[in-house]
Amino acid sequence: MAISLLEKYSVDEVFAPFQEVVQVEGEGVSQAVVVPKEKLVTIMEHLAQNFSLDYLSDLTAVDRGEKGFEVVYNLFSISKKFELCVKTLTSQSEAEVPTVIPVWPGADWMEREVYDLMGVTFAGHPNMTRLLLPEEFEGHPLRKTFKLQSRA
Amino acid sequence: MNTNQDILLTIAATLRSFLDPLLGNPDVVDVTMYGVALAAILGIIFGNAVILVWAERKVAGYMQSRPGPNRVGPIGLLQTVADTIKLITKEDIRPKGVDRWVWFLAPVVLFVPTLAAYAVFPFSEGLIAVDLNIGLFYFLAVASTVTIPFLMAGWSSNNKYSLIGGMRSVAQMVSYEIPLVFSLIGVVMLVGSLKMSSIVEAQSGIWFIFLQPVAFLIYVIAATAETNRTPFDLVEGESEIVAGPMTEYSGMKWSLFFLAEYANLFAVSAIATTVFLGGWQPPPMPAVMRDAVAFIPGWIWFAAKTYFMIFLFMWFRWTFPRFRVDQLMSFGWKVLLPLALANILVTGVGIYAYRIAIGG
Amino acid sequence: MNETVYVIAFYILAAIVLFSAIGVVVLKNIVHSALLLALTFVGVAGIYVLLNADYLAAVQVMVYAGAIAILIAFGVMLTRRPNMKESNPFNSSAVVGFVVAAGLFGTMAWAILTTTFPLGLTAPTDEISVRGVAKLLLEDYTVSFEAAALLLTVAMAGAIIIAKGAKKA
Amino acid sequence: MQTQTFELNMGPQHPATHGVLRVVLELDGEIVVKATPVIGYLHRGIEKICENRTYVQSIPFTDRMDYLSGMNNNLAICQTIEKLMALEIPERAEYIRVITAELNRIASHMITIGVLALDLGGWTGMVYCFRDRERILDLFNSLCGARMTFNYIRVGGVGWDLPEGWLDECRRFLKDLPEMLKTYEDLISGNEILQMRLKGVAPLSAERAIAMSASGAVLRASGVDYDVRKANPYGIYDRFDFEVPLGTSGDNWDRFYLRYLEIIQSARIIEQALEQIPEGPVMAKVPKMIKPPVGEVYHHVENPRGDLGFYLVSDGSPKPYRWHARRPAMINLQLLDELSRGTFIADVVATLGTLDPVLGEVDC
Repeated sequence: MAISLLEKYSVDEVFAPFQEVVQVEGEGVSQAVVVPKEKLVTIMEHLAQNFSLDYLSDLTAVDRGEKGFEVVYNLFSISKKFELCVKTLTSQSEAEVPTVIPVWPGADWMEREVYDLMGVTFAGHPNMTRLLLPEEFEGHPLRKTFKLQSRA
Repeated sequence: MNTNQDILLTIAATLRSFLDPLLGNPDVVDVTMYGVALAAILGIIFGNAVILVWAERKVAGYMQSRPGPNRVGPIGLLQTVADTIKLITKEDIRPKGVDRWVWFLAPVVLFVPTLAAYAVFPFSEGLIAVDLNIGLFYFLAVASTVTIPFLMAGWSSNNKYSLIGGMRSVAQMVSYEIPLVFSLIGVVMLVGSLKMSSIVEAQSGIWFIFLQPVAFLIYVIAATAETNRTPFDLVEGESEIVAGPMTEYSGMKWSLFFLAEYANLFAVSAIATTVFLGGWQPPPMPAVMRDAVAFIPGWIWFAAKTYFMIFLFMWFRWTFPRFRVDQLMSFGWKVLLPLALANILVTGVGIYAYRIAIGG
Repeated sequence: MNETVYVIAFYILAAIVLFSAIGVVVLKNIVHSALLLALTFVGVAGIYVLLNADYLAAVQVMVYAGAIAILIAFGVMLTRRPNMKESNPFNSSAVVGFVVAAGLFGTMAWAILTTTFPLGLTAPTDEISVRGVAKLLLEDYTVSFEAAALLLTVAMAGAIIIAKGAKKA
Repeated sequence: MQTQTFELNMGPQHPATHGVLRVVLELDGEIVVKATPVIGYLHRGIEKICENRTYVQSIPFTDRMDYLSGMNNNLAICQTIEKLMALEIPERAEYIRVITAELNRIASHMITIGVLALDLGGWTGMVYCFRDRERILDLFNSLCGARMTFNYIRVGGVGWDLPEGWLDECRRFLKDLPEMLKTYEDLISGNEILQMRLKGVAPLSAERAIAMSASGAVLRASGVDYDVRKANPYGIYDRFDFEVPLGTSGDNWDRFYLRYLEIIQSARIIEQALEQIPEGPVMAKVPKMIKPPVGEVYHHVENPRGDLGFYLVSDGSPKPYRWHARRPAMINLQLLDELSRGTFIADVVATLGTLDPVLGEVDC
């Protein structure tokens, strides 16, 4: 059975070098670590190398309205069977976080999908274009501001 | 000569004796009889295609444990008729950007060598349109031009799938023609003649499949490749290049490709029958039984053997997956060709040794 | 064969050969030229048949129409041109070309007219064409036949090396 | 010799792209220089639609994502919602879920194997796979009246109990399965041409597979022991004794043959479940209107195509605030470019077949 990394190690142990910037949010199944986006890649590298969270299960984003966009990374360790949810926040106006492709190349299409549907750009992504929607599509449908058109 | 004359030959003789007084000039009668032979060959091709379209589906159904066509007519026998009507009535689409004349001519040109090849098939004793001295070589020469229409269709369609298919057809057919020709040389060496009737008559004692088993194997493989059938159907390769040169064809033009495919299938099977399976002669059997089956005309034996070969090709098609293009080429050049050459060498040495042995 | 049939067949074949040969030179689409070249070869093969040289005719079809013409057409089709209609442009030396062709034609006509052909020496008999060719190639001219085979093998190897590109060691 | 590459647009209408996938191939002769998959032709905006539906209403949409493994998708979304609500479900329902999910996995793998054979030109193998898959679809049909879009697994259990005689029918299928597998071995995997076509083509290293977030048979073919049923057991999978087949080189052959081996393991699981299945209710007490507590959850299951995950955010209302699916087929499809480079056009088709995308899921 896989357990959360935070059940095995304390937050202090895991995030020793970044203690002051990391927050733990939620409880139980909702538990997640929130990191600032400036430190995102460094922390991710740290997690991948030192805690063998080598597998990026999922990458997505949530529109939190006024708070901005939350980019959610679900990590897994294939060898140690840990899981961990990491989040980072970006403001509504900026809507940009650094890419994690250097850590997990498989993030390529997931980031493009988030960009396509949620409108969060990933700085440093080699090909930041729409994935699913046509190039000429306007807007990002998964944003809460994007209203579905009613059927005629 | 058989004492009980073949019924088809009787018909031909009757026709000739009927035409003789009517037309007067014996040369005109000759030309007319060639016309009749041409019509008969066309009849064979079309009739054969009708049977084969149905038979292929039935065989496929049998191999895949399903009934196959069984709605149109008894056991689906009229399926081909229904198909033909569908194909004829279909809209004939000419895509924009095709090279009009070349595109239009390709399916027609494809039919010419196929038709020409039938001229030398010995359907029975004396039942052969033209018994050329170089019959077998004539067949090979004519068959070698089949590549041109595929190339024409592939290029003129202005479609990349078609072009790739045309390229593949050239590579494949040119490569497999060489082992095909070489596999037949062994037999030619044994007979000492290229004449179709001589080749068949030389097998009255023993069929050449027993003297040249390797050559037969090479021939069957190369012939599968020449007719573009699985596992060598790279020219069409529907899961890779959609339909190759035929991608842009529809309706009647497409059905001409189809017709030519079945005509070619019959052609290579007929050559296998002639060269390796004793042609029109009944299988080797004791003299008593031979007399008992003497009433069966030669063309029945010929057809039976040819359809057996066709069944074999269908069996291949519905069993094997397709080769990849590089595997196809290396198989042809690195396996089949050396094998065919070795077969020729062994045959030559064998003939020499046999001559010394019987020469004393 | 009947004289009339023979004459009719000859003129049809000659017309095919001539017109397709003209087409090879005149047509602006090089692929059409290449395909007409194949037709020319087939027509020439037909004339061989009329001359009772059926073996030569089959060789003509197999080698020229079945192999050479295909390779030419194949090569031409694979070169990409933006506009196929202008792929076989007339060059500016049409006049010079005409003069050279006329000169060649004149020389050949002169040669043909002044040669005395020994007619009716031997009538072609059954089987003689294949056997005769085989005897010539494998007995009288064995050395040159083998030399040609070797040369072709070397040429083929060379062509493969050029096509694949020599591997840098 | 100086040559030019050319571009070939394979799809969205093409016999072997498994739907409406478009692959832009840059070719040097027949050798692939670059293969760019273009997706989105089947995008229906399921994530957005589900944010405007209740939790229960989102279950049928999962049937239409990976339409070859609807049961597994139903299972994934229901378990995600249950995890969010901390719901316990009855034993019998758990067993029914395992049986149906594994049957669906067998059906899905049969298609994968058969369609790959078809892509390589072997029609007959495909027909036999489809014929045998029909047995499973008939079972599902008698269970829930649908052959592909089931909506049978519900939040809190399953829709209704098994019909009478269903378990016996299921046992009969399992009894016939070895013979079916023998047929596939004879017709498909035992064929030398097929092995020649697949072995050594498009290998994928274990490190690269992990880095690219590959999952399912694609990942395990490279030798990575990661099967969610073992690595992070959900439901009652920890009670069953089964093996996770692993490949060695991660080439097309491994990816293909692994599916064949997985069918055997799935059959083992079903056999054990059929022995252990208890009597009892099949539905937990679930309120009519499901309103999970505020929170968020990521849950993943082993789908036939890989690691299918759902990420749900609840704001306490009857509708999910965010409904996201991690689709294994889409993430595996990323590998097509690097696996195809340097291989032939025919290999692209084979590689695509072994990556096994279902476009309904890729585009979502």
